[in-house]
Amino acid sequence: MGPQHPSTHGVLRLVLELDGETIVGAEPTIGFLHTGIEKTAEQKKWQQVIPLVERMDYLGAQSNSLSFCLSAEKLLGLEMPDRVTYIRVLIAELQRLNSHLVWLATHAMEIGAISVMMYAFREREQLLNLNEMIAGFRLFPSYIRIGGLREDLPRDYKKAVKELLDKMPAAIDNYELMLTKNQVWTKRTKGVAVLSKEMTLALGLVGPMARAVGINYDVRRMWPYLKYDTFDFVVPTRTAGDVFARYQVKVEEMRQSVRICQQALERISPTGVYDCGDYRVVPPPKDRVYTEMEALIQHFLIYSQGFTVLKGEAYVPVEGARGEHGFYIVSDGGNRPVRVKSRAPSFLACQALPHMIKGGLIADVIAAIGSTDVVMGDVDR
Amino acid sequence: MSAALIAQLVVIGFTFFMLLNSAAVLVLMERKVAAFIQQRLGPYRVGPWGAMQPLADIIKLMMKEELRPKSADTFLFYLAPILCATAAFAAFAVVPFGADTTFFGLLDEPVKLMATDVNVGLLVIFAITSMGVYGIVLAGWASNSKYSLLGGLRSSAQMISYELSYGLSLAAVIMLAGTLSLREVVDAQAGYWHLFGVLPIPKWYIFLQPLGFFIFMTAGVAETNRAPFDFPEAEQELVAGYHTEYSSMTFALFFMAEYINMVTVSAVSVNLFLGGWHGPFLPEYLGWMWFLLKVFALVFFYIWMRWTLPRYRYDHLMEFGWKWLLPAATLNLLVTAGVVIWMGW
Amino acid sequence: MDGFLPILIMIGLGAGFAGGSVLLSQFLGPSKPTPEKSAPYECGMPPVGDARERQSVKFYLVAMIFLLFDIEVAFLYPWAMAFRELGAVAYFQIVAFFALLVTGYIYVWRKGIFDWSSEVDR
Amino acid sequence: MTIEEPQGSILTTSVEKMVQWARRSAIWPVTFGLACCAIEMMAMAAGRYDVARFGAEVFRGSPRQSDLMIVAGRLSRKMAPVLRRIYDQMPEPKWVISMGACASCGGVFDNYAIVQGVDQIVPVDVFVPGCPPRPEALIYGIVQLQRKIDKQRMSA
Amino acid sequence: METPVQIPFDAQVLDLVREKVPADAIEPAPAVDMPTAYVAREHMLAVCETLRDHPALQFSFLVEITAADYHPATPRFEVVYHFACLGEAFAQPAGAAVPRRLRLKVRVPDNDLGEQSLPWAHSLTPLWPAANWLEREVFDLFGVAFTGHPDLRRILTPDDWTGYPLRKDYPVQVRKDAASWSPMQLTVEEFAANVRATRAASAAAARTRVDEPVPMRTDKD
Amino acid sequence: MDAVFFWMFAAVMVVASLLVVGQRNPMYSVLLLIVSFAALSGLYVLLNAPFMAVVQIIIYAGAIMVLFLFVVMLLNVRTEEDGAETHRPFDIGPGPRRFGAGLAVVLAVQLIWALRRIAEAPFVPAGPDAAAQTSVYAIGLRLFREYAFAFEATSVLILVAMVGAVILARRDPHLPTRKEQ
Amino acid sequence: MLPEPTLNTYLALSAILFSIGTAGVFLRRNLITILLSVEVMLNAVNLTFVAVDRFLGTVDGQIIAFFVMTVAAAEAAVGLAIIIALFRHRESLSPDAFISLKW
Repeated sequence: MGPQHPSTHGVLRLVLELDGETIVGAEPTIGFLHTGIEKTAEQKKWQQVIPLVERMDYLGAQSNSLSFCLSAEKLLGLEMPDRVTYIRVLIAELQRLNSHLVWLATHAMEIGAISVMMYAFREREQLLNLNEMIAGFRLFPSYIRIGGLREDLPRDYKKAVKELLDKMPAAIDNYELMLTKNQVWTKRTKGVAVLSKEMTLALGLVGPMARAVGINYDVRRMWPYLKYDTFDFVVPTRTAGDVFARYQVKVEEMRQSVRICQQALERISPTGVYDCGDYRVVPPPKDRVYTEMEALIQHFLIYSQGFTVLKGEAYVPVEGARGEHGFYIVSDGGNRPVRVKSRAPSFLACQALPHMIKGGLIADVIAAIGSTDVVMGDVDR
Repeated sequence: MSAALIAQLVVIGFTFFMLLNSAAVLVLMERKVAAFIQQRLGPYRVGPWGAMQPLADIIKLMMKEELRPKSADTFLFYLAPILCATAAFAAFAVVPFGADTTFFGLLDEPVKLMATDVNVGLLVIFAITSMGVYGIVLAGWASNSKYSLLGGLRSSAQMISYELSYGLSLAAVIMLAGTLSLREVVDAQAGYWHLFGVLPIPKWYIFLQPLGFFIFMTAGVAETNRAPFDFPEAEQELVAGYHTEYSSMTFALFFMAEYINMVTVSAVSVNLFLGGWHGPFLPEYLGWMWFLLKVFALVFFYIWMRWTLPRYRYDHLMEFGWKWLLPAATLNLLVTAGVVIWMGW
Repeated sequence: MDGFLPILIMIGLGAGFAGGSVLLSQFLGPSKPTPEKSAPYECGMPPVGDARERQSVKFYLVAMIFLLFDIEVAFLYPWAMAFRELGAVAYFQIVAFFALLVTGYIYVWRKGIFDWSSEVDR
Repeated sequence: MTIEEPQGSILTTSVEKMVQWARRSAIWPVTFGLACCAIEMMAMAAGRYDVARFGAEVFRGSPRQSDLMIVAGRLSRKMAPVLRRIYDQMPEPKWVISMGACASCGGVFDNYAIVQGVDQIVPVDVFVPGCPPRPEALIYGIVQLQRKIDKQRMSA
Repeated sequence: METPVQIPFDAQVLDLVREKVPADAIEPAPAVDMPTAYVAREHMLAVCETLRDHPALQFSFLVEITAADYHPATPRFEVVYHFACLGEAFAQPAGAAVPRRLRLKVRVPDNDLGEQSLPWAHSLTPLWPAANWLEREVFDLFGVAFTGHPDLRRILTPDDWTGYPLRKDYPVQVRKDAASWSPMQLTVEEFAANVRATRAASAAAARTRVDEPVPMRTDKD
Repeated sequence: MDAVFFWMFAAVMVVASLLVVGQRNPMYSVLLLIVSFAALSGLYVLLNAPFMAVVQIIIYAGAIMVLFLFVVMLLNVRTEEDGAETHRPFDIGPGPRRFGAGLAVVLAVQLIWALRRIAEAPFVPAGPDAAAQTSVYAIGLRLFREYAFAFEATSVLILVAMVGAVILARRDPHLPTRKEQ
Repeated sequence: MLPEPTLNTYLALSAILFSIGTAGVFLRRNLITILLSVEVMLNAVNLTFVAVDRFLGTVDGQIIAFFVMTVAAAEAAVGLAIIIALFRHRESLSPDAFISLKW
């Protein structure tokens, strides 16, 4: 059987060996979106890398920049004030919501429920509106920076978020109404593309994929960053390990994200700092730039040469929408990274595809690909 | 040429052009209803309310380059869509769409509002539908492409699987009506039952044959390859199924055939189960309005289903057809027969 | 049988329209064939091998069962027309007829012909 | 189609007008999403932007049935031949919209892996800038394409 | 901004690993984020096996394999491995270990087997199937060959690509002809052969159930 | 009017049947046979047997031929066996076959000759019993009364065919096919 | 004007068709075509039945033709199954390939 549709889920190509309609072998071919971001990042100054990494996993853009910033801040030894941390939590969870919505939309569309896609995109548009509020950019706001945030939250932002969050549970119920108990949907997803617990971890699959087989691993719980240990949320798990379990886990995660967002929203004080205040990394406030020579020079240096990062290496994982996501970065003490490497959950999910679909039908391939939620930008980088 | 003959020819021509138009109307309706369901606007730029959209589509397709893969079988490649479209048109020939009319006294003898009334009308529909399979099989075969071939085989296997239930649910209605002519089936549904002596219920067979109606509609959806049984066209798995290699007008013919088949199935089920042109408030000679209304209601239901339900997986689809629908249709038939014999309906 | 003439006319109209529009489109549309255009579509990959590989025998089995049941359906129509007159005897005739067919149906079911995803029969 | 004969000219121009109108009113894109821009392309089809208004919502899986290729996202060197082949398999008349900075000129990715501008591979009719462009921008691009089609003469 | 605290290597891990390999095979190298150590190239497989299977360690999650190129320096490359133990979430039947993370690095010199040879390291694919693609990626982008890898081919770049893009001496932009690409990364016959081999191997494994030692090859193939 | 249609259908039928036998591509053979059946169905209509006409289409053209078509597609036999016959579709091969073909011609000649000998027998014009003849109702009555036993026997035939075909067509999992040997 | 068809015309047509079918069975070396030829013969016979039926004004001929169709269907089902089974073993459709009773 020839190559699969390169335009189904990004530009993945699967060479399938079929026996009748059953798949006996599969060989994914990737790299059709290889962008060389890691190479390009080595040429950029630290802060300039952020827009690049956001374009890797283009559905979870801000979890990319978050994990990159966390790694860099680890190297720099920066501690964030609480307000920054909570805003980051809010942003990260909204991003997860966003990513899961797109996943639900495409997954449902590929199985044929086109209207679910339209509904999911409706809510997503509001999330993108929030992005626009903070940065004027729909997909890649580059709002999270090394050393804090780009600027303070805009006025009415919290109100807008709150409005959306109030709407979300009902919207999620609505999707579930169309899918969860739908005979057609359950038939197509239950018992499909099952992976065992051992195989899942051996293949390096974590995140929703692992939680769907009962591996109760969530970076937010096990190695809390951004003070996630102070938040009240549940890590949903299932044990079936099939497409339906992944669907359930992700839908439940959406609900939990809403909860976390609500808590974060309460904790964010109306006014306050939005960076760590270390002027070697963040530019000094404008009024000081205008009045003080040192501040002006510092401002100039940061924007012309960039800042330097201490020699060393760091890898700080975060829980992205698709699983553990992190950046391994190496610095030689200069103003540009020596090596930026993203741990891409999609890459490993892609690798696991043949194991999942072997013995299934061609139609299951689509359900399997959809459930892994691979983002080709993340796979090929 | 007698006036009756001319009237007959006029009716035939009218049927043909109405079918053509209904395909266009349905294309627009599908897009508008889809937009409505998905909280969009749908086409509105092309003509008033987007009304010219189908026309634009068809002219565009007509003016497009016709591609044919080099390895394809030329003759069969072009034959397949023509076969599909022809079968779609022909099936409507025995479907009545209104009561006999004299065109407001224009004619001496009333003319039947159908292309022809043969005494095996229902079987003709069944026969012509079964010929539609060839268009699809040949399209798949002639294209000589993997997607098309598998898509064609699957579509045809699906169609023949559901054809049985289709035929069996037809038989149940035949038993009740005691005729094979659709016009007589409709006439058998005139009038009312009076529940508790007062509440009038139209004598439609849907009330006697709810299961039969369900089976017929389901099989009809599968026959027309519509969602949720549109596996053969599932873009994600097989690109576009048997018509992957078709472009321009040949593709449009497949498209058109699908919509006309939809109309046919709806019209037949209206005639069989929903009392055809019979309905309250309107005089008999305006019965075609009821007919149109009912057909459009069913078509709307089709479209509604397509944009709401996910797609069946192929094996589920086959299993559903063989393991559920066929036994259900058989049982329905036997029970109906028993009731008719022993309870004397 | 004049009743069938309109069906023939309808077939003629349909075929004429379909054939005519295909011809017209051939005539009207531009035509710039290239080798790429006339290759089968494989999602942007060069095609590999001949498409007409052998297909699953399941399709045959389904068509075969369809054929045999189709005969049953065909027998049903005369029966459905006449069974009021024929009465209970005919009912039991058809039940006996069905019973044998159902035996075959159960056999085929047990053999897994309807289980499209099963591993056997390829 | 010459202008000398007035009658023929009127006929041909009105036919031509009609064809142009039909072509621009029914632009069916081929589903060809590459990267981030593909997500915005999907958003364009979804409720808020609803490209269906222009009759261009029929995304076809097969290039044989489509008129427009929206190159949505960065084009890697590995993908380039695939893109070219799909373009080649589309029937005439066909158009290409290059969506986003990466497709148009390589964008921020001026490196070894990315083709610096999809116009090196296929002829592009409309470039839509942005990284990624907003759906409105893409719809504007489609409207521009419609204008372009209006001006195109029918090939005799 | 203070200098970040360097995290020392875990003593327990160190002791347990040193039971299996010579003491000088593992050399702690403090880092800011997690315990880090250099491991001698020859002993990497043995170390990893201990890490994965020892009941007190249970580093059953291979997080990441990557490499870094420190061009003028020698040894030029470092292959970096991240491991994690998930504690209760994924424990051996006997009981769970403490959840923790670990980074191991292997120094890989360039051209140590002659002028044209690739730098090499041992493949972890026999231990973690996840390593398969990760190592292919490192091979593709850095040209580090992994001995014992079942299927070492390019993965991200086209099959006929020359050079290893993420090496420091590789230019960021190369003007290349976009069409320089062959249709399939492997032929149909090769693919079928692969599938057959996998099937035969799994059938053989099912028959014998003998854990054969992982074949170690010192020279690259 | 009927005569025109008769000769038209008859011509189509004969030509299509000839081509069925003469075609090298089994795909076309099958399709031509469908054409032939359609013409036959037309003849049935002319013969006042509309029920037979539709059943001819439903069973013969719509089901049996689908089966043939599927088999042709499944086995993927594009043209006849390689070798001599690709050049000579009517290979008058070894003795018995040649003899058989000769007999077929003799049969045709003989039958037509015999038919010429008996008197012309024009059809009685459609009389009062013609309506009964065309009605499915009449067929049903007679089928389930006089032919009741034959009808029941048919079901046995169908059952046997079903079981037999399933047994034959299913691949015996224990036997390797030639390809794998 | 074309001559009105009589019973004899139908019978002659049937004879011609039957001969075509017979010739096909003997001449062709493709099992599928041979089966198709058999179908042609069966249909020729059916035509006879229906024509005589029309001549006699009864429905018995139609019923017999109906039974013939049933037999033809059963024959096609089993015959094609045999062809599939044979093809699996010999990769050939020529009857000459199957000369031994056992393989």
